[in-house]
Amino acid sequence: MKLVRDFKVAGYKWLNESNFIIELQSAEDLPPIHPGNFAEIQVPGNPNVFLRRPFSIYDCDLTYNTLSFYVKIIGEGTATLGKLKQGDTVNLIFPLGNKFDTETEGPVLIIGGGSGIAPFLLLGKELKEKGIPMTFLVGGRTSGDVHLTDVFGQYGDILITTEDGSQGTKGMVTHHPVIQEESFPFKKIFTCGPDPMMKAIAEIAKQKSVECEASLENTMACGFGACLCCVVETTTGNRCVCTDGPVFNIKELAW
Amino acid sequence: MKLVRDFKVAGYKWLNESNFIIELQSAEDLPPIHPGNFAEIQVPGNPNVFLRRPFSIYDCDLTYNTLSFYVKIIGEGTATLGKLKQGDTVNLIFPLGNKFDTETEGPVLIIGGGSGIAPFLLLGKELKEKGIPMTFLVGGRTSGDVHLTDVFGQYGDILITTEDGSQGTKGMVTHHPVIQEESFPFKKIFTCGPDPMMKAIAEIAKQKSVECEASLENTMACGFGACLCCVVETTTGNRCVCTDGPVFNIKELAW
Amino acid sequence: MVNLNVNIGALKLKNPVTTASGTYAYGEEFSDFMDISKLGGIFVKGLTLHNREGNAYPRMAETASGMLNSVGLQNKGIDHFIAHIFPAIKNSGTQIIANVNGSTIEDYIAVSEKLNELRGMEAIELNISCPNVKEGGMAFGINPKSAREATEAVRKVYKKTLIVKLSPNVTHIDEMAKIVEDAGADAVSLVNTFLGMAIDAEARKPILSTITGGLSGPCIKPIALRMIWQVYNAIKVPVVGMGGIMNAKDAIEFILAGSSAIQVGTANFVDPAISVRIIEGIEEYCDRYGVKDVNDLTGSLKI
Amino acid sequence: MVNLNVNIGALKLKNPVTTASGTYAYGEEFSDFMDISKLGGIFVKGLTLHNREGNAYPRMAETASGMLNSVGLQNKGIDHFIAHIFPAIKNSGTQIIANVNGSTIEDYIAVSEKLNELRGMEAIELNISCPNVKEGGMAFGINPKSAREATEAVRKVYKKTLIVKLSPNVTHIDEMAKIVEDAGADAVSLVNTFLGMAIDAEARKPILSTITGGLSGPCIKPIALRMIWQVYNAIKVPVVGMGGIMNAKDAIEFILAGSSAIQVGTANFVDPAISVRIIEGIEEYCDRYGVKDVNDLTGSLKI
Ligand SMILES: Cc1cc2nc3c(=O)[nH]c(=O)nc-3n(C[C@H](O)[C@H](O)[C@H](O)COP(=O)(O)OP(=O)(O)OC[C@H]3O[C@@H](n4cnc5c(N)ncnc54)[C@H](O)[C@@H]3O)c2cc1C
Ligand SMILES: Cc1cc2nc3c(=O)[nH]c(=O)nc-3n(C[C@H](O)[C@H](O)[C@H](O)COP(=O)(O)OP(=O)(O)OC[C@H]3O[C@@H](n4cnc5c(N)ncnc54)[C@H](O)[C@@H]3O)c2cc1C
Ligand SMILES: Cc1cc2nc3c(=O)[nH]c(=O)nc-3n(C[C@H](O)[C@H](O)[C@H](O)COP(=O)(O)O)c2cc1C
Ligand SMILES: Cc1cc2nc3c(=O)[nH]c(=O)nc-3n(C[C@H](O)[C@H](O)[C@H](O)COP(=O)(O)O)c2cc1C
Ligand code: FES
Ligand code: FES
Repeated sequence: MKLVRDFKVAGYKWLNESNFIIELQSAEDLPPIHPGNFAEIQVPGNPNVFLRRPFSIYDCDLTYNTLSFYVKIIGEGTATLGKLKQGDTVNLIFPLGNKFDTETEGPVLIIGGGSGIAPFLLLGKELKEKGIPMTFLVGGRTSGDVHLTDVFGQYGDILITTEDGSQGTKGMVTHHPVIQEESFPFKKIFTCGPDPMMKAIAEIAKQKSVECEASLENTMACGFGACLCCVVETTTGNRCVCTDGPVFNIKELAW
Repeated sequence: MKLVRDFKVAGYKWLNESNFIIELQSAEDLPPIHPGNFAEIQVPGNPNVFLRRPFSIYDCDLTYNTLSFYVKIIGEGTATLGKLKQGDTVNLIFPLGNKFDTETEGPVLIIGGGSGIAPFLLLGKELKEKGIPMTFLVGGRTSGDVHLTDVFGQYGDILITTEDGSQGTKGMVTHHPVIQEESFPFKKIFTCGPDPMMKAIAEIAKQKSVECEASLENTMACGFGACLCCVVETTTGNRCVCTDGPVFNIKELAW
Repeated sequence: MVNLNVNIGALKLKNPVTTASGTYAYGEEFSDFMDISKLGGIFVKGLTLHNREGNAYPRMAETASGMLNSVGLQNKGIDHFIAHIFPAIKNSGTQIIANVNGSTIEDYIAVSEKLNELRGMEAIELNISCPNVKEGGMAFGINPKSAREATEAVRKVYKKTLIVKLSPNVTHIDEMAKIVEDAGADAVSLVNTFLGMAIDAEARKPILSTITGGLSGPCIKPIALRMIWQVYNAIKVPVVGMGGIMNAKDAIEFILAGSSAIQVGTANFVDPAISVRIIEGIEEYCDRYGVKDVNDLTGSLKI
Repeated sequence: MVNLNVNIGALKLKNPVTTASGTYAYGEEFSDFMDISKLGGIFVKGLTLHNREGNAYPRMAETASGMLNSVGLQNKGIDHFIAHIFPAIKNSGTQIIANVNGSTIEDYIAVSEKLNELRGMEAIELNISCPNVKEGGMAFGINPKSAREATEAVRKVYKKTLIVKLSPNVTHIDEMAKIVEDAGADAVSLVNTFLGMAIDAEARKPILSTITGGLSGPCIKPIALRMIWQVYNAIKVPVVGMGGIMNAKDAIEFILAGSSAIQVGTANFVDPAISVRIIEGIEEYCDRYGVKDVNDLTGSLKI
């Protein structure tokens, strides 16, 4: 059941000047939220933002009816979301999209680039509940792009790469020893981040014959299957990222 | 010298649920402000408001660099101006327009309808300084439309009409004895309010052969003579309310 | 009680509020958000003779008070629609109207023939105004001769209510309306999207894969209103108006300008339950002004 | 140092940023807000042969991300301009370009002849696209035959740079551009306003005294950009682009789409100092990307 509902801004946690977590609270109970789900947030009070903006659900608390979003400021909409005041009203359509498939044997590798780590907290929680061990591989341009390792550290190992070598291994996530080395103990990869990164990971997953799911981004007008703007090419033709995704098994993608 | 400048919201005074005074403060000194001048206020954070909104300058304080505006909520722009928070930034173009001509002998009658009283506080101050006695005649549909009589009472007598008779004389301002009676002690009339009201007053002023200035409203795109949208028909052709007005001697108007 | 029933040719709508083709998918996508049976009708996503994958990504760009799309009529083809989609939606309690597209006149005819046989669908909207396809589409709608030919050809094979959807990308929309009326249309609908373009200044590239796309949303409302007013004054058959309707006030404006029914498009993306609220708002407006029949409002602008 | 000089025919502009006719009056109205000598040029308020009072009030309606106007070319006539206005502004340190209007071809000729003699003015903009006059104006610009005739007639009498301002209210703007190029225009400018309409739902009346008016502002930007791109690819003479430019990023988009110079219009009302900031922003953009000459950006969109 998808809902359109007003939330109130409950608070912010700023990670640095361009990354923040915003917590929104609903007066009513929340429906079940699954790892991979996203919401379409209506950005209030900015004349230059007409359509809603899609964001992965970073965290949810069914006791207090809160949803949290990890937002990286890249334009007007995200900047405005960072400037609201506690108690301001924000309208959401949620929960949208499909979910990660956590039916897997043995350990998994979770690879996030930049704000691509957003959907992985809920994933981590579900995997932990199922007793599936996980390793997070987090990449950024520089150490300033690597956030929340303390939070994710509660669920599994944390491996880091930065392009400038300011933290962890120097290079892209795909250069990390965990991927480069012969031995690869993981049964499944989950990834979210820039397209080129996910494509490179998909390539590696194919070579290693390991299951891989990628959470895709796309420019969306609606977020719930009405406009057909958000397609990705799959082996069965163009499909909507907002309804058939955002999570796709890479075998389905025409990458 | 017209300026484009950021102000901060210093505070509100609400007169009732749809009328308020907003005080805006500038970090820099203000230029001279004359009775009748107005400002073009950019309404922040409302996607449905594209152009600035014109408002008479209700009050100004050159010590604290504040300008105040008396605003009646009638649509999106005025509603949004009523919802700002202290410290919010508001951009103004000011001072705009011409001014009332206070060169007059003897007592004056100042007639305001609804938010039409806005320009008359500064006028009252100037007249008082010059030692010219004044009487305010204020009209509204009902007593809820009559505001600030305490403030204006410091400058002269206050006469009131309401259409429903809930306060003062029942009827329109033009029905008030001060206008109806034979004896008319005033040398000049200043008026601001709905067009039909001002036209009726202009008619009376002509009959009584008394000077009369009216401050006109008009739909404005710019407020400073660039667009030619805000014309009024005068005896010398169409003229701009924003630059040739907003104050016109009724003799100039093709009413 | 206000009468909200309106007729578009022989098509009976329980109220003048319908949803625009391509913005409401096949209706079911909205059933979580609203009671779709309340709608006057649903114009479903554009149909073609054969399966179409649509255009490459990116297909969307946001603009000031609007958006560009270049979806390009992605759909699985008319046979799939008739076999699999229509049966699932035909009992949704509202009129379902197909939006018919083609690259050639033969395509239009073939699709319309099949829909003529389709029980439970009382009308089609002939889309001669899609700006997002290489062949056909808008090319038919901006040329008086081909607009006439397409309409006449479909009129011959389609016996139920034929609504022709006009392109706003023309000099004289009133003349185009007269031409399709003359060619047998039972009604016209307008406007389709305006051909527009968005550029990424940093990448120095067009944002859409197709360079240009169709502009919709409140940004186009003033032009759409003007066109509806012109067309209403030029023809006798009913006008179905759209273009940037975001709320009941907008819908009333379109009705006053001459629309017998209206379509809600891009607004569905911003607020997926807006169309029911527009119905309520129209009813409220009629109540407030003592209007007994919404049909009395159509074209009632005082000049 | 970036070269910002651009040439429009024989007209030399110190930078590509000019202000649009009817939105910048005669320039002086802005001197409190900005240094007008920094502008590439000022296209002054539309001129006619005789004094015109313009249309009745109301002349303006706000719309989503834009506005409608129906000013209707209020001005005191060409002789008054030459005798009283031009002398006061000709030394303002920027190019002053007249915007020439007429109800008949003879009007256009008469005004242009006078301006041909006017020392200190190097170019005119022939406005065959004003939607707010009963006779002439847009009627010339939406008809290929009369657009050609008007341009040819003025070309005969006007020897300096002739810029023809095109109406966007046409099916094929690229063809109109070719026609006026062929008829002797040294450049084209576009877009003028779109014919639109606004309605007061409560009063059930049009808001403008003229029922319809001209739509401008960011709402029209996507359509304007598309038209500029089409025209740039259709003709050889320079294109002066406008339509909803609000900031430097917008201006860059218009340049990338094919504009040699741009005009800032409605934005001047919202922020009267925006045009100088647009100049700075273009320079900054060029610096950032190592562009040595702004002319290299014109039409450089990567497809
Ligand atoms: C399913 C989904 C989940 C997402 N989850 C998150 C999340 O958890 N946290 C987060 O920070 N972001 C997330 N995003 C991305 C987020 O939606 C965009 O960053 C946001 O819409 C940008 O809005 P804006 O107004 O700030 O930027 P805009 O002004 O709209 O855009 C600025 C620039 O970024 C480009 N851009 C905008 N959106 C996208 C996009 N979706 N893909 C590629 N380029 C784009 C634009 O073309 C433009 O050049 C998600 C996107 C999707 C589709
Ligand atoms: C020189 C001048 C001085 C003014 N001073 C004051 C003042 O001191 N206090 C004050 O409260 N108001 C004043 N006004 C009026 C004020 O500008 C409008 O009320 C305001 O612009 C409305 O904005 P809005 O967005 O709330 O309403 P909108 O949504 O823009 O309009 C709501 C309705 O009101 C009508 N409307 C809007 N503006 C005007 C207008 N100017 N004249 C007639 N009808 C209009 C619209 O057509 C619409 O039907 C002044 C106007 C002018 C021109
Ligand atoms: C994403 C999208 C897809 C569309 N697809 C179609 C279509 O398949 N057939 C059609 O006739 N119109 C299509 N349209 C046009 C709309 O039906 C409508 O004419 C237009 O959007 C203007 O109305 P609006 O401003 O309310 O959206 C589409 C519009 C959008 C935004
Ligand atoms: C109030 C107003 C008056 C205008 N007057 C004229 C005019 O006299 N001559 C002309 O060629 N264009 C006129 N225009 C059109 C503008 O020059 C410009 O083409 C149009 O506004 C689009 O640009 P913009 O969206 O940046 O405003 C006028 C526009 C406005 C808003
Ligand atoms: S965003 Fe509209 S269908 Fe996916
Ligand atoms: S409002 Fe623009 S000239 Fe008066």
